Amino acid sequence: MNMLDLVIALPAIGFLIALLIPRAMDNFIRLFALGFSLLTFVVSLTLVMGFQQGAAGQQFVTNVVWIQNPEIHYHVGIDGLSLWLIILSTFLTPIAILLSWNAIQDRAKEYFAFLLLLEFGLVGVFAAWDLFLFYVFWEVVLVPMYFLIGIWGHDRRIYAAVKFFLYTMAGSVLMLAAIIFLYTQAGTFDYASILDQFSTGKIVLTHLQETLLFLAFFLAFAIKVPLFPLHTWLPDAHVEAPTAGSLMLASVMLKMGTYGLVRFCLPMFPTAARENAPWIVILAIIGIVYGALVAMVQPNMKKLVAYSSVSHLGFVVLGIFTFTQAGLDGAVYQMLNHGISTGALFLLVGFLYERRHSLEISSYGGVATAAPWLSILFLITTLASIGLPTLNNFVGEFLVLQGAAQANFTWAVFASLGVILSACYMLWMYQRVFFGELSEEVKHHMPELSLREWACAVPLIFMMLWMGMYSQSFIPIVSEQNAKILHQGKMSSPVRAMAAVQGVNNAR
Amino acid sequence: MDPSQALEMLKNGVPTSWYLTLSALLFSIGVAGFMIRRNIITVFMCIELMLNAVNLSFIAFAHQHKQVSGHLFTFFVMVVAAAEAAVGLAIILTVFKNRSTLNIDEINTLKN
Amino acid sequence: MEFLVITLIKLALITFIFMTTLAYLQWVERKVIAHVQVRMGPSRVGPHGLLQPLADVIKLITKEGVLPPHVNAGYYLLAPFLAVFMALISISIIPFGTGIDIPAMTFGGKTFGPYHTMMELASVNMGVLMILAVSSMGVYGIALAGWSSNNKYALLGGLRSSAQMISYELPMSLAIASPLLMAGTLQLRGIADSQAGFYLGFVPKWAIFQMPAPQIFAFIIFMISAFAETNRIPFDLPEAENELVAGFHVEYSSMTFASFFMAEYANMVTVCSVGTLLFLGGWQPLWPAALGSNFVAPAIFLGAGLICLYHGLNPARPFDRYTLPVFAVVFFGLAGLMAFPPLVPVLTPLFWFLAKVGFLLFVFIWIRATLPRFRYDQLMSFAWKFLFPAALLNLLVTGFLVALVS
Amino acid sequence: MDLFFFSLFAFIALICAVNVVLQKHPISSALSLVGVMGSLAVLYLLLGAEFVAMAQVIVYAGAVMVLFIFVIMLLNAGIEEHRGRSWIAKLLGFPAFVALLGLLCWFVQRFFPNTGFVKFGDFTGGGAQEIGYALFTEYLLPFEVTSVLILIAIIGAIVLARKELD
Amino acid sequence: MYKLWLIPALPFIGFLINGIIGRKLPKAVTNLVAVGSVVLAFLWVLFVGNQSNWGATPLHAHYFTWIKSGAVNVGWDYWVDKLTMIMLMVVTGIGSLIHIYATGYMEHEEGYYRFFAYLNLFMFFMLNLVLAGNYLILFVGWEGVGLCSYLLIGFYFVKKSATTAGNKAFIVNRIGDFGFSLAMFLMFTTFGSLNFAKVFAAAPGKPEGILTAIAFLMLLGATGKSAQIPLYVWLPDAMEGPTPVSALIHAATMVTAGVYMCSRSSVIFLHAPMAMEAVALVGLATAVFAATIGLTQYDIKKVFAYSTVSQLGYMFLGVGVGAFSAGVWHLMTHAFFKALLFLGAGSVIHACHGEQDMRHMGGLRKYAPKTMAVLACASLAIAGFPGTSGFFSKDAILTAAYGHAPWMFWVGVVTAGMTAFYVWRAFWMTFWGEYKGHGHPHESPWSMLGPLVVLAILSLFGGVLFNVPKILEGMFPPLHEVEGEGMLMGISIAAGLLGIALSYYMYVVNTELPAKITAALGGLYRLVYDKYRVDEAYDAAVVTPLIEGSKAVLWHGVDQGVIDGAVNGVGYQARGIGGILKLIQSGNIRSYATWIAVGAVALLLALGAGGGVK
Repeated sequence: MNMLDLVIALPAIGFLIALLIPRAMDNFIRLFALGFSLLTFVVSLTLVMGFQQGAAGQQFVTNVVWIQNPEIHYHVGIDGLSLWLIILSTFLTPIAILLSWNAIQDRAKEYFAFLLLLEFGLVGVFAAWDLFLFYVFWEVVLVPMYFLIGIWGHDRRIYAAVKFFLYTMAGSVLMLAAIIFLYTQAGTFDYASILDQFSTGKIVLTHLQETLLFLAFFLAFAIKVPLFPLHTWLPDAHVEAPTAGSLMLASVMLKMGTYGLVRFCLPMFPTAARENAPWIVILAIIGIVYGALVAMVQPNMKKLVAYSSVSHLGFVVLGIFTFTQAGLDGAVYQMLNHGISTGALFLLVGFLYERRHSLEISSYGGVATAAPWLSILFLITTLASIGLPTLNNFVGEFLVLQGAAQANFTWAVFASLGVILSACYMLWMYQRVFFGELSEEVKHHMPELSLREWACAVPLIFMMLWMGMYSQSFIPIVSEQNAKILHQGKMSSPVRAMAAVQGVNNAR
Repeated sequence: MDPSQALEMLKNGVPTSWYLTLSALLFSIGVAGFMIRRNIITVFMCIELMLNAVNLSFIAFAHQHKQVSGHLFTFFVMVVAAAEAAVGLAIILTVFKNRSTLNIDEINTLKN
Repeated sequence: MEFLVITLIKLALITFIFMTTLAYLQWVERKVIAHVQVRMGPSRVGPHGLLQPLADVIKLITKEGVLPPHVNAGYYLLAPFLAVFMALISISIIPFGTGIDIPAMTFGGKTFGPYHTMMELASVNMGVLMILAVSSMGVYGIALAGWSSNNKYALLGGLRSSAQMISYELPMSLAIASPLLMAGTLQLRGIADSQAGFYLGFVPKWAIFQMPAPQIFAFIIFMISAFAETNRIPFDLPEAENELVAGFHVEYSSMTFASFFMAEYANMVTVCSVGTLLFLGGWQPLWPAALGSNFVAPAIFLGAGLICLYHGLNPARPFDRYTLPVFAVVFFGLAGLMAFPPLVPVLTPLFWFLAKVGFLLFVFIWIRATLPRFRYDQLMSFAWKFLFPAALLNLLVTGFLVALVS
Repeated sequence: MDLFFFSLFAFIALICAVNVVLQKHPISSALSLVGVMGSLAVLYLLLGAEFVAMAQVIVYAGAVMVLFIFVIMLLNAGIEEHRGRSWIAKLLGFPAFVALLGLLCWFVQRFFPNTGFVKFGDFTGGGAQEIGYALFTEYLLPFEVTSVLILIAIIGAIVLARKELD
Repeated sequence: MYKLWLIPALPFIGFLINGIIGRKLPKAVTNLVAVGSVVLAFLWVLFVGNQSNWGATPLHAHYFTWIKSGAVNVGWDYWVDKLTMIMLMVVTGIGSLIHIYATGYMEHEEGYYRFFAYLNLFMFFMLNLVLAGNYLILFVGWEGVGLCSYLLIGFYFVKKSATTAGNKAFIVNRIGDFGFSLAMFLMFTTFGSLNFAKVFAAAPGKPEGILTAIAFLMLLGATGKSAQIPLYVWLPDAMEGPTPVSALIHAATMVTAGVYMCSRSSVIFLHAPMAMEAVALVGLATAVFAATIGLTQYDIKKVFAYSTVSQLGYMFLGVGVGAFSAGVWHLMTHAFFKALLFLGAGSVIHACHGEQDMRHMGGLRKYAPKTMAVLACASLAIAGFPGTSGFFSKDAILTAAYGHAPWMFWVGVVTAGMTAFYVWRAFWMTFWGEYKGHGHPHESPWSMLGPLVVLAILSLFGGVLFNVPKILEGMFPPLHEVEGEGMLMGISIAAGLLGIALSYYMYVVNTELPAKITAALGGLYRLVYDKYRVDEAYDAAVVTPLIEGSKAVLWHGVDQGVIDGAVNGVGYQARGIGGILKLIQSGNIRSYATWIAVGAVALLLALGAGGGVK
């Protein structure tokens, strides 16, 4: 039992307790959920304190047998890759709860309980070191989100929820198949052990096997990311989800996909990853440009932000498959950035929605006159989102594009188009929502930010500035981990090739 | 087999297969009834008929093999049939209360 | 072949006696109730109304059998038949005495016998179950009658009776199961035989007294259920006159109506016989022969003859002078028959059996004269909430005790 | 003798069974079914299954069918209506019936050629004692499970049929 | 050491104060904070310059590591050399003056504090741009000034045209930034660093192709920021912003960032002759092109805006022909006179109650003589009147152009003539004739006039006071000596004077002439008057297809049609199959029974066919 276990367990405990609280005490439920998530966040900060930079392997490890046969372990631990993502999850959950304070009146108990369950799943996904455990957490995340969209969503929530669910399930089933295949090869679900067996040549995959396994994992993650042709669930899910749902979905859940790519696809199947990188990168770039172009013509704010997520996550995938230090670091950093800035965008769109009860851009206009601070915060977030230097996204995008340029300059050229287009759609939306004449309707519905809303937004704005101005607080440990992954990928290919030859010889 | 031989044979008793054939006949009649009849209660009775037919073959087998197990199966079938009848009839009552019909063709949706 | 003949003879004998008994049972009932209510009862037709049953039969036979236009004729006619059929069928398996040895006889050069036959029509291994089975079938008659009459009173009566009979069958079965546990057989004769003997030389080993688990409660439960099964007061809801006019047989008349009555009385006799067999030791005497139980029957008949003689000599009504001495002679004859040594082993058990059955029938009539009718919900809750658990408990205790002893 | 009884009661059973299906009125069907059951009880007796025969009469004829009749009476179910249709039943019903019957008989004839014979008294293992013994030794678990099943059925029936509490 | 960070930090503090609590501050305090911070920065620049010998020995400062990942290691570096020093002086100096002017000009505006907060933020970013020690920090400033430009153009955010212009500015700039950032990526992959010192040291050894590519990409960046063909379109629209903004950002400082960057990257450009040629051509083309448009405009700010574009073209011409110092010189003098022109124009607009159309002005010399005087100075300077600041810098560029290619000189001269013509045209139209507007025009307050006077002095004598080529001597390679310099000078002076004279004739003496010429030229005039319809062309060629294409093809077509169609298609297929199977599940129990029976028959048949179970 260490701090990490506590971070995983706390939301689950909170979830269970929340279920026991009588429905009538809905204010207490809110307070309880907020308190519990804040507690989790504070505890998760001890992970940062206790994290030893430069130490080999994962830290805060707990490894106990969960199921005897087949042997499945509760094996959790963190490294530079997962640390920040866990912090991101625990950081955003209190904000999500605070954000839903007044918006959710109907079935508040289940709602806040689900948010805690979501946190549990997310932290678990990033901490799991057992493939099966990972899969379990992966699916655990699905459930609360499905209900968050399906119950508390907007008009077409059922369609969106089902679409979201089916899309994700379609991918994760393939992943499960791949995991089981790996189990048959390695005899264990333990990721560390599987990696070890790969590097020592105990598992020898044929080229076809490796490619197929890679694709199975990749598809699951690509759907979650979502990569270009698999993205259509995202706009629907975002538009229909309640604000906190969008926030968690965009900020953390999408990162599960990219995290999986870095965590599993690259180290386990480096050859296949490299072989398939070209078309994946092309898809990523298409996603960047395409997402931006489609975002440009959206009449709905959330949809716009959703498509912008497609575009931004294209950067992440691009960075991952450049196989350069800068690209990978940038990708991971961009995950965090996107979590903060897009989260903030959804948050602020949520504020607008709470006021005006519309997501259509056309029903706004002149908000800047009525609520200057809201518009300023929105502006900062917009600027972060379009990658203005000194705000967080720039650092990530710069690194990704730098990495892409190192790998193939053409990639960088086309990917950079996204930077232009992001300015187009974000500013265009900003103009239509915040500028212009203030209509009477908008005026009456547009009070300035409340204290609670400040409390939600300020941490995010603060993080944008911090991450944009002083990325050295975050990047080094990520960088360290990425260096390992790159190293593994490079080193193990020839070793594996040799092992494969040996395997063939032994077979003879 | 000529008639005299058959007669001779029948002195030993009735062939077990006759019982089984009877069982098959009853069962088929039950099936036919299920398909033909529209009254839910009658349909239900056809099920009982089928159960009885099967019981008969159980008993016949029990006799053939000189084992008591067949009887027990029959016994259990009866018990289950009794339970089923109780629940089934209660369902029929409820259905009738809600829809005022016993025509099975009109009871084809779960939602009312 | 001989078996067949003897059976046919027994069948004829039993049918005759039984049917007569049924007819006279009604006379007895009316008489007893009348006396309970300090009336005379039927006394016009024949001496002391003794020919009343005959008159009733003639009346019913000669009456027009009305077939109302709105009834389902087939079932309407089938119902009384079913009722009486099911009621009578049980009698065939009830043993009412020990075996009879018939000495060899010669008719026209052919010698028949000697034969030994039991005082019953058929011996069935599953006797008790058979009784239950048949009695459970009895409901069809009533239910069908109620339904086919196309009359709401009849229908309600039919519904009531079927629900009631299903409900009370359970405690009854459970009550029956307890003595079965101790007897270890399902054959009625075997059960009666298992109750032979005496504790301490004088306490009879009847099931109601039998160790390790005296079945007195089971007997009470059985009797209560029996009342319900036969639709007798206080459980005669199916035919409650003041609620349902006459219940299921409201539309019946003539012989069909008589059939229901016959069925009711036949059922009464059957359940009383079963009660006697299961609980009251069947034909086992109340006390040992060593203490002179064999002389009870002659003594009773003798006493009855003497009383008749006395009243004949001091007639209360003019014709007593002619009738009662005849009765006295019959009684004396019976007493002599009972005392006739070769017949003693045959007739004494028969007497005891009939005496017990008669006593139980008397109880039926007695209760009818005494208790009011139940309300329907009371009836049902009594069955399910009291009788059923009590029977179950009794069965459990019995089973436990029997297992403990063995 | 066996042949006689078998023929008689098989005939009755068949007639009654056909009657079950052909009678228009549920009550008629129900009574016919009682007839089938009674006949079967007799056949059981012929097969040496005394206990089951009695149970058949008590449980089926005495309880289950009474329940049916009770419900028919309660609902005052009349002659069935010819509304609604099932083209599939109309189309395939009779062929399926014939095919099923034929196949079943064929199977019976094929797998049970006239080797075994039923003679009354050949098998006496169907008494209460034997059944009871088997029930409480070999089949104890199913027996107990059945009791649970019945309990569930009772509760289910009560819940279903209970009047809505106002 | 010299606390270089203080220079940008001062305006930044001003920004924070005004930005966060400005709403609650009285105007005087806001003024004090805004103006004071910039003036302090100016003073600090002077102090640093004084201490460090005006940048003769470059100063470095590394504050913290900003981005580090593997080989990518970018620090927050500042670098001060002579070029930086000039820029710093221009930015903070002109900035201070314009801040002071703005306190008067913006007095009655709502969102006063906001304006100054933005302006201070602009100063912060501009100073960052100038001080940057590596390309990424330069890019920070580059983007930052773009942002402020966006905010200030859209200052009147209730006006749709203003916010649209802001968006246009930002997005067009982004296109330039696209080039610039690609240049950086290429630079990093080539040199392994973005540090000026390292890059310039390593540049000469690298292949010309890559350097050319880098240079071209940088040129793209510069055309965006400095409003050159093809990305000049945002600048005229940017006049939607308040006039001080036009003066500071869109005339004096920000738009010259491209020139600054090219000069800063002279090492790379010098090793990429093709790119140099391109720079010169772009500059020349822009100069002529914008000048022709300037001839026809009636909006006073638009005239000056096109003039700015044109003058920026001059600077690019200078840079392109290798006369970096001349370019920078023109940059500085242009900052003086163009700021003055704009501020003067602002004063005129102020006088005419916000009227910007020159046809509704006229005769202002009676009402605003001081304004007229300072504007005359500026107009002389831009026309290249001998002795004024514009004369020197323009002459230097033209001479260098002649040295590079004589035809460029001639085009430049013609442009100079046009420049003189349209500026003076504006002057005559504004101050001569009768007042044709509404209300009573009035002179501006001293808070506005004060800076104007200072700028007027600088416009007249700036060329003499600051001889930039001399100051920057040694930084850039020397140019070829050109024969007949005097004659060239004379030609350009003549062109300027001719322009002034022509405009006097047309707009003061013979006022019917312009209409006749207009009528004579007809379509051609309309074309020029409509700015060659470039905006419309861009709209039709890029913007509309992009938006409509995105909407119709990508969103409705690909996203909803193809992808969602495929996804939902799978769903519908499943539902369709289910629909067929549903027929079996009709809810009709008799059908079910029949199916069961059929199934049983099939099973039995299979059993029988398989020989049965033995």
